[in-house]
Amino acid sequence: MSVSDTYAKWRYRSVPDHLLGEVLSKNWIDNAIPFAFLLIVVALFGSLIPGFLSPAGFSDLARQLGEVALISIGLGLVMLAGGIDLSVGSTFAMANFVSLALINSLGWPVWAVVPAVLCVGALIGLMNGILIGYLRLRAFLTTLATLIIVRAMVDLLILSYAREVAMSMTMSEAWFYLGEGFILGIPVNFLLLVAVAILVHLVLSRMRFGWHILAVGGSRRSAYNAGISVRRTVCATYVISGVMAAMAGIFYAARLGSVGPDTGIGLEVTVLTACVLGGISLGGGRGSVFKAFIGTVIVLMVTNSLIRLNMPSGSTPLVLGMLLLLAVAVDIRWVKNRHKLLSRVYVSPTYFDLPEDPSANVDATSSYALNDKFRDVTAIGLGDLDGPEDMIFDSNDNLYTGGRQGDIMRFFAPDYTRSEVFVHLGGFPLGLAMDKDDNLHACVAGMGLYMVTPEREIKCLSDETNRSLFSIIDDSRIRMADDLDIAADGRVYFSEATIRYGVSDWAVDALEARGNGRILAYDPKDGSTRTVLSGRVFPNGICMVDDGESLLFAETWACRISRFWFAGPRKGQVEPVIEDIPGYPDNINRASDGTYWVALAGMRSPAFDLSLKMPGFRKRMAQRVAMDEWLYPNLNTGCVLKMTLDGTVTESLWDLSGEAHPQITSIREHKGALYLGGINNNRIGRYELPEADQTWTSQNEYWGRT
Amino acid sequence: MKGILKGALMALTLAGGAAQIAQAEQFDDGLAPHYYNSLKDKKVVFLPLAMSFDLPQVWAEGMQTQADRLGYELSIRDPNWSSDVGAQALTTLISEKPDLMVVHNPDMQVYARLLARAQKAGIKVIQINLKSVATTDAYVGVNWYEVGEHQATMAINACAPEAGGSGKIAIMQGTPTNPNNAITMSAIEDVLAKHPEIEVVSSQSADWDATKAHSVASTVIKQNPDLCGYIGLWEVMDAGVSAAIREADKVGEIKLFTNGGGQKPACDSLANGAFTGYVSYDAFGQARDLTNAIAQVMQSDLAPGEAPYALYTPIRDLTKDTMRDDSCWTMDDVAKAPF
Amino acid sequence: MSAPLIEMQNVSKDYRGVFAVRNVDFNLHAGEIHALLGENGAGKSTLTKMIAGVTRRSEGEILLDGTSINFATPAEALDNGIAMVFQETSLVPSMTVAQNLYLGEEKLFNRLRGLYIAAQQFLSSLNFNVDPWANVSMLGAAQKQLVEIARAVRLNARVIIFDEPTATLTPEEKHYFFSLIERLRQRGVSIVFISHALEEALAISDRITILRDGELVASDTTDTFDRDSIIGHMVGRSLSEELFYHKHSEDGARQPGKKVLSVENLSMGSMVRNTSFSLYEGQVTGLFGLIGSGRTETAKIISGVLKRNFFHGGELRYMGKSVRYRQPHKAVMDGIVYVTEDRKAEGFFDQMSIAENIYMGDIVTNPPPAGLTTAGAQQKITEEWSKLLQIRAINPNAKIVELSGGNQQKVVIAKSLTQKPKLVIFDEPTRGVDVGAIAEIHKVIQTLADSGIAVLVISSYLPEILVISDRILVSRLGRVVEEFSPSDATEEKIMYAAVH
Amino acid sequence: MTETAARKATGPAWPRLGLTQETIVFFIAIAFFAVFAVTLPGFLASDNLLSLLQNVSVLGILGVAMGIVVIGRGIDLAMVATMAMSTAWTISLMNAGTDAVSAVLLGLGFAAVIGIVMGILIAYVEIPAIFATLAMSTVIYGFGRLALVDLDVIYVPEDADWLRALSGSVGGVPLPVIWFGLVALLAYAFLRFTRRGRYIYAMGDNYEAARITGIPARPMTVLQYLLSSVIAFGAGIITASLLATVNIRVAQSTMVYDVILVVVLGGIGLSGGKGGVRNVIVGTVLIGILLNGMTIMDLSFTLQNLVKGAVLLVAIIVDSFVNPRDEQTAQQGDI
Repeated sequence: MSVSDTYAKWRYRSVPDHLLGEVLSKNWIDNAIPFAFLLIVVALFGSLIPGFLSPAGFSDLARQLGEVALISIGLGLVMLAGGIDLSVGSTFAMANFVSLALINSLGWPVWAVVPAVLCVGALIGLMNGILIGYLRLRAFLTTLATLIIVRAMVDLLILSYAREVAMSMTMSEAWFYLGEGFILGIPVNFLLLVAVAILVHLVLSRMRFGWHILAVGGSRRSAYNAGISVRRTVCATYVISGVMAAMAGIFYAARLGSVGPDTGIGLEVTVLTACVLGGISLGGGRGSVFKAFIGTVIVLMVTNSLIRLNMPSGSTPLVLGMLLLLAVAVDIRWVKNRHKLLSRVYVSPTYFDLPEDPSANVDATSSYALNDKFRDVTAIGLGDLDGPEDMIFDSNDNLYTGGRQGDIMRFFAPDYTRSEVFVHLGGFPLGLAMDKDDNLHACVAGMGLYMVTPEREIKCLSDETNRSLFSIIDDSRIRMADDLDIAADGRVYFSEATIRYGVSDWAVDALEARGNGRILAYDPKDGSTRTVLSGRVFPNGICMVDDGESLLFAETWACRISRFWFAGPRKGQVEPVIEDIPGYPDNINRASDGTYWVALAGMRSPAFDLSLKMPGFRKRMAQRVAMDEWLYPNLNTGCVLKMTLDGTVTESLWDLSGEAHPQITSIREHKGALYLGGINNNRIGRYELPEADQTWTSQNEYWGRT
Repeated sequence: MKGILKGALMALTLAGGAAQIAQAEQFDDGLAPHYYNSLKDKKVVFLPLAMSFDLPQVWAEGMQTQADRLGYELSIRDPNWSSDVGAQALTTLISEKPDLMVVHNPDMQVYARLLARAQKAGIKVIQINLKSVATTDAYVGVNWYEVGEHQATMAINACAPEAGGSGKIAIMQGTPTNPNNAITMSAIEDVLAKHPEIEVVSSQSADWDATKAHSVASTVIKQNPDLCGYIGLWEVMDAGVSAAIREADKVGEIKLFTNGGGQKPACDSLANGAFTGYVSYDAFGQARDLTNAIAQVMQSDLAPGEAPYALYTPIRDLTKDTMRDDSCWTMDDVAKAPF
Repeated sequence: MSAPLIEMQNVSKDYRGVFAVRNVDFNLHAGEIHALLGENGAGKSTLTKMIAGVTRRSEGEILLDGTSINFATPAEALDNGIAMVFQETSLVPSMTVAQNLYLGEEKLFNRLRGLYIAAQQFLSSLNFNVDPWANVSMLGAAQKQLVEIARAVRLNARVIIFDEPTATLTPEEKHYFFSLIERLRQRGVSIVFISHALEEALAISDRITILRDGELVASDTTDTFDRDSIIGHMVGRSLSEELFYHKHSEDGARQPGKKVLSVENLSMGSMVRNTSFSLYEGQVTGLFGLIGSGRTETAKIISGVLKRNFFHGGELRYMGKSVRYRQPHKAVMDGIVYVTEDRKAEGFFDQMSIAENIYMGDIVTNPPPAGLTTAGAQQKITEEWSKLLQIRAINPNAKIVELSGGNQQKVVIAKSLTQKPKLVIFDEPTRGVDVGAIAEIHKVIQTLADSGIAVLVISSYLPEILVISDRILVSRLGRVVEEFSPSDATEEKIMYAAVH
Repeated sequence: MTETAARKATGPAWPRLGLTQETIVFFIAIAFFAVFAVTLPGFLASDNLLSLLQNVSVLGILGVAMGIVVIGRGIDLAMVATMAMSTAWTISLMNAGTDAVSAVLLGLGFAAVIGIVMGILIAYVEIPAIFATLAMSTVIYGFGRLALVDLDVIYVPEDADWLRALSGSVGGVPLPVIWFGLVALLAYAFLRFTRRGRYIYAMGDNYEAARITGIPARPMTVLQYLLSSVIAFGAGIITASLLATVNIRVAQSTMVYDVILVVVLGGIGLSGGKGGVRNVIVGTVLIGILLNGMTIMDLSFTLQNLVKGAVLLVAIIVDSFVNPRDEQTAQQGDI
């Protein structure tokens, strides 16, 4: 092995390149930029200010966050729905004044003050909401007007009542608790903030109302056409924003007890800065609670820290402004390029060293010697079929096969000239199997594992497996169920070729040569599905071994067939059976003489084999060359092998001319004939096996029928 | 130079105890070591409204001089006019535990609770120029009510019909909700109530902004051709009023009475007739009061807030006639003065 | 036939006195595929939008199962089993496919994983290859259309209205789509199918209704129509000449002149990949490709609207020298103009008059003396080009938005041609243009080529490409993959190259 | 196809005789004027009317600058900060003994640099104008506070007579009004008669179309912000001359909202491409009449704010009824 090979091997084994693409395809990655900013800010000030990360420092920040972040979340919601609320600062001031007036001058109890003030906030929000949502005024100008109006009202109130409010002081313990209390050392209002944040997050990500907000912000017209009440949704966001600002105002009032005239002045700019720094886009649709929160933390940290550093007063706005510019500039680049970057890095080839191709130097006596046995293969359903990847027989010898259109076709015995659409499943049925009661099981690409009873009743057996803990891709879904076989105890073992690609682009998986596939087991007893073996290279054909505790499976791009024990003393072990197949093994099925048929979907080529050792080359190819010019494994001409359980290949059958049956992805021996399927074919091939047992059927043997 | 001496003298008489100590620094007279030790290596924090105007700059300059002399560490937290930021800075300070805080209140309540908390946490607190409802170790600054009284009296004296005026005056307020504005106004109203012959034709507010003051004043002046006097509540804002008077070509005819910290431009304005009367609360003198209060509070072994006291700044009415060369100070004077 | 499911009686819709639909009787039976045809602006969309609750009728009656309806919102229509798939895709780009699929129908609280898996099941069962986890903004036009279709199907509506559903689909996707609506019909769903592609309508519909200028001109079973009669009804006269303007040299294509532009290995993200081709003077080069095949992006890179990759972005040689335009300004000054496919979004200035629009093009390349604009120059240049392009407007100072699609397109073309270009790129020049104006626009294109200008015409309409090009390029997956001369190009060959 | 048919087909026609916001505001202004003239003694006095104009002339000048930017579909929230800091620097340089010409040139240069930086951020870095200018306004203030001036209020030096002369009067007309008129006239000519003026309309109307038409959109964007910053500097100098002081706290005040108010009230839509200098004048005059009338009525500053907010609200509500925005055509992100 050359040095560069060793390096490539080491490099691609140790660095999980594929994670980058997977992370980038996640929606939460949008939070990465603001989060990085936060880390930078914390690191910077943490090193500059002693005691910055102390509990006391945290508690001070948390107390303030419990006010400002509430408003940020409110404004964030408004921005998500495509609006803007400049009036939050005034609402905040109004709430502050009203709370103090109620509790100090009028002596209301706390439990009455809080809802009353929230109502005031809601009312101001409602005013905005009606004007902007229902009368469809422009948000910027309208809330600018309410900012001025509400501020003027606050000033008038202060002018008339400030003295009264200031002179009397409440002694309510509950009130002070709101402003100064702790639970487990954490400020009360911060806990409330966390609760609100979680609630709003849940609403946004999972609940109807949250989706409506996202939809209205993302595209007003689409939301309207989808039957969403745009006006109500827009209005509601302003009401929420008003309530949030009022809530913050209550905490502020409880903390400081001041009706000062400059309360909340310029707050809208602070909060807007926070939201934008967090990455909530103006104009709607993009953003999250987390972003609003992070943005607020950054703004407050910067403001407080610069003051603590005895910086002259110009520095805070200077730094905040620069930070805002930087954040927006980075965010714009990010939004523009994330998609591009994703498309560049998602395909992430790795190093794979295939054993030498045994057919490269064969002589006529080798079991891989070319022959033309398939020249006389006859065609079934020529032209009616579109992609019969696999076929299966029921106990009445009728033949079933799938097709690209999502139909399961039934060809009637004995001559298979008559056919009907058995059922329409949708998707692309790939692997088929029959249980002992003639229930047809099908692996459907994109959909999972399905069962069709003889009465044509369709049942979805499995479309979800267990989510593994450390996978970035949500691997609970089943995208590419490929082939299956049914164990004696009724459990269905099926392969999922790859979790990284879907029906339309599964071939790209070949470029990666990574173990992206897995084997799943469906247990009919409790209807559950578990992943039993993962990290395999495009696992494809599955075939039970007679011992009842193991199965054979083919890994297509790895050109090998392995045996997996799912029960018994060797449970969980995998042992290779053949590792140097000259082509790409697809389905495996039993033969009448106790051996196994293996379909090779295509033959290896030296060029592609070599490229597997050059991941960098494949990566560059995927990035720069048009998709249809990529180097793929050859999947045009293949053959059928016969092998024994110990891995000896005894025979191979070829179609040299490529006319009778161009591509073979599956084989099925049934009553002395070999049936051939192909994923790109428009027919099923039938090849007579004169020396085979003319009554043998796989099902009968397997299920012990005669 | 005389001004400085006079200011210093005033401060000395007000804080008699401190004056004695200052003279006796060479030997242990029973107080000197205590005096020096009580301030050496202490942490003093100044929380102004903002550092960008004359008053805090003078005070800070004074404190810095004193800090250099006595070896305490002075740091300044500048919230730049935001009471929210100021409150937050104060909160942070409470957990940082300096020895003394000098706080310039934006209004009477916003810091009140925090100041009480700070004292409870063992931090001594001096408030300056506006006292909050919470009482702390010391208050140094103006009695705004007095300022209002002086201004109103000056205006009445100039504009009353018996003095030959039309009896019509206008008032230019800052932010009406601002407490020093409110207190000053109530003083003015109280005084004017006793003088029914004076008519207030306009009492507008301009948010401490000279531009707004200018446009309001120019309208008022055009509306009231026989206006006699204008009372303004802050010299900076009143630059707008004086510009309006100048534009209307009524300099001297309309008399402008304002207040401020007594920096040089005020005297210039008096000299060129832009201001007719000026109530000065002498920020320079306040700086001396403040530094003395610091020394005094720090020497006290009592718990914070146990023996509060106040040093109300003596105020001075200046006019073109009563003004002398040393009536106003410059930053240079402050920098050169001992504290 | 049974009683119609939906019956529109004498329905009209006007916008401030201007009728979009006038006195139309239209009915839809259960389980039929009903094609609705007409020129742009004939009122097809308005008519169906009244059924779907997007707009309200001004006059007349709409009966659903014999009871009068007047839906105020799409939500109400959906409740009554009427769903509409919109032409202007009505998905929320910032949300995922699954969220869009369930939008408006979502539960109060949604379990995300179950929802996404259900979405995947559903999409796969229709053979639509769309990842439910993907954000809609990342999808191509065809995939968006598929999601829209899936959404309408998912609602289990009794009536589904498809507004130009196939415009962006590949042949394979169309195939799946047609088998889907066939299955829907078998389930008894009624389908209204608005289309531009007459052949499609003829092939799959049971009945055809044709609108013209907001009025119904014909409605009958499909077998009573043929292509010519449909066109006759659509334009209101039997076309004495062909729909398209032919090159006058019937004997063959124009020969290439000097090479104006050569494109080598141009790449931009995943949209354009290593594409190479050349353009010549005095020739119309047709560029055919399905939507999403990177043809518009290629054109925009040439004209500086988009930027190619910084590294490995390939090479552009214009008039023999290598160029890299970062902004269209430079390209326009060099004589490359791009006539957009989306004239509303990037073609004209909708608050300006016709004259101002045209003059705007002129002042860019021919700065007026001292930089001062004059009304006289504006009038002169407008008159000149209005005559040349037969822009029909009452008054050149009318707002451009008052014009029909064809005249708007002519204004956009005039604006570009005032700039004295050497290379003109027309992107879908006749999209949304009235049938009558198509030939006129084609004529302009030919005249340009005759005068020695290099012309590139992008179109996804095969007959158009075949009839106007001297040379045909086909693009697929971001690359020009094939070149044909018009004499040996056929629709089948071109389509094959564009797909496989 | 005839043109009528075409129009029918394209649906709703442009409102031809409809009231525009400009006319609505104009009528509101007239109404206020009439009411004040009748009810307020002295309101109609030519002295008062001139002072009315003078009081809003700086606002008007800023409005013209903002108008130019808004027509080009931008917004300049940093305008007031630019005005305050560049003027403050000029004045403090003069206080420090720099000669007047270089002080003014430095201040002007500072304003120009700000404008160019904003233009670059918006045009080249592609930061949305509202963010870029919002952030720039705090950056300018912070930078100025940190590096250029350390006092909120800077007094114009005693000997700067030329500066004071800028706000004198000519033939009874206050100079600021004439400056406003001059700026408005120049802006009008620029927008109306020059190629670049048309570019600004085109860019505001349809930015993509403008780019594709070959308009040098990026340099033009820079030009817009350059213009607005330079005009803002001029407005600042006039203010300084009027008041003999510069107050930099105005940079953090809500004054920029007032400027937007004037522009939008006059009917220049924030979505760009619409309106002109006339709209700014109408908006400015309305605000002027209101402020003047209320001052005469001796309404408090707070109450005046309330009325101002209410009038703005009424104006946009009335506009929304007269020119309804279709839910369907309401632009995304059109805030």
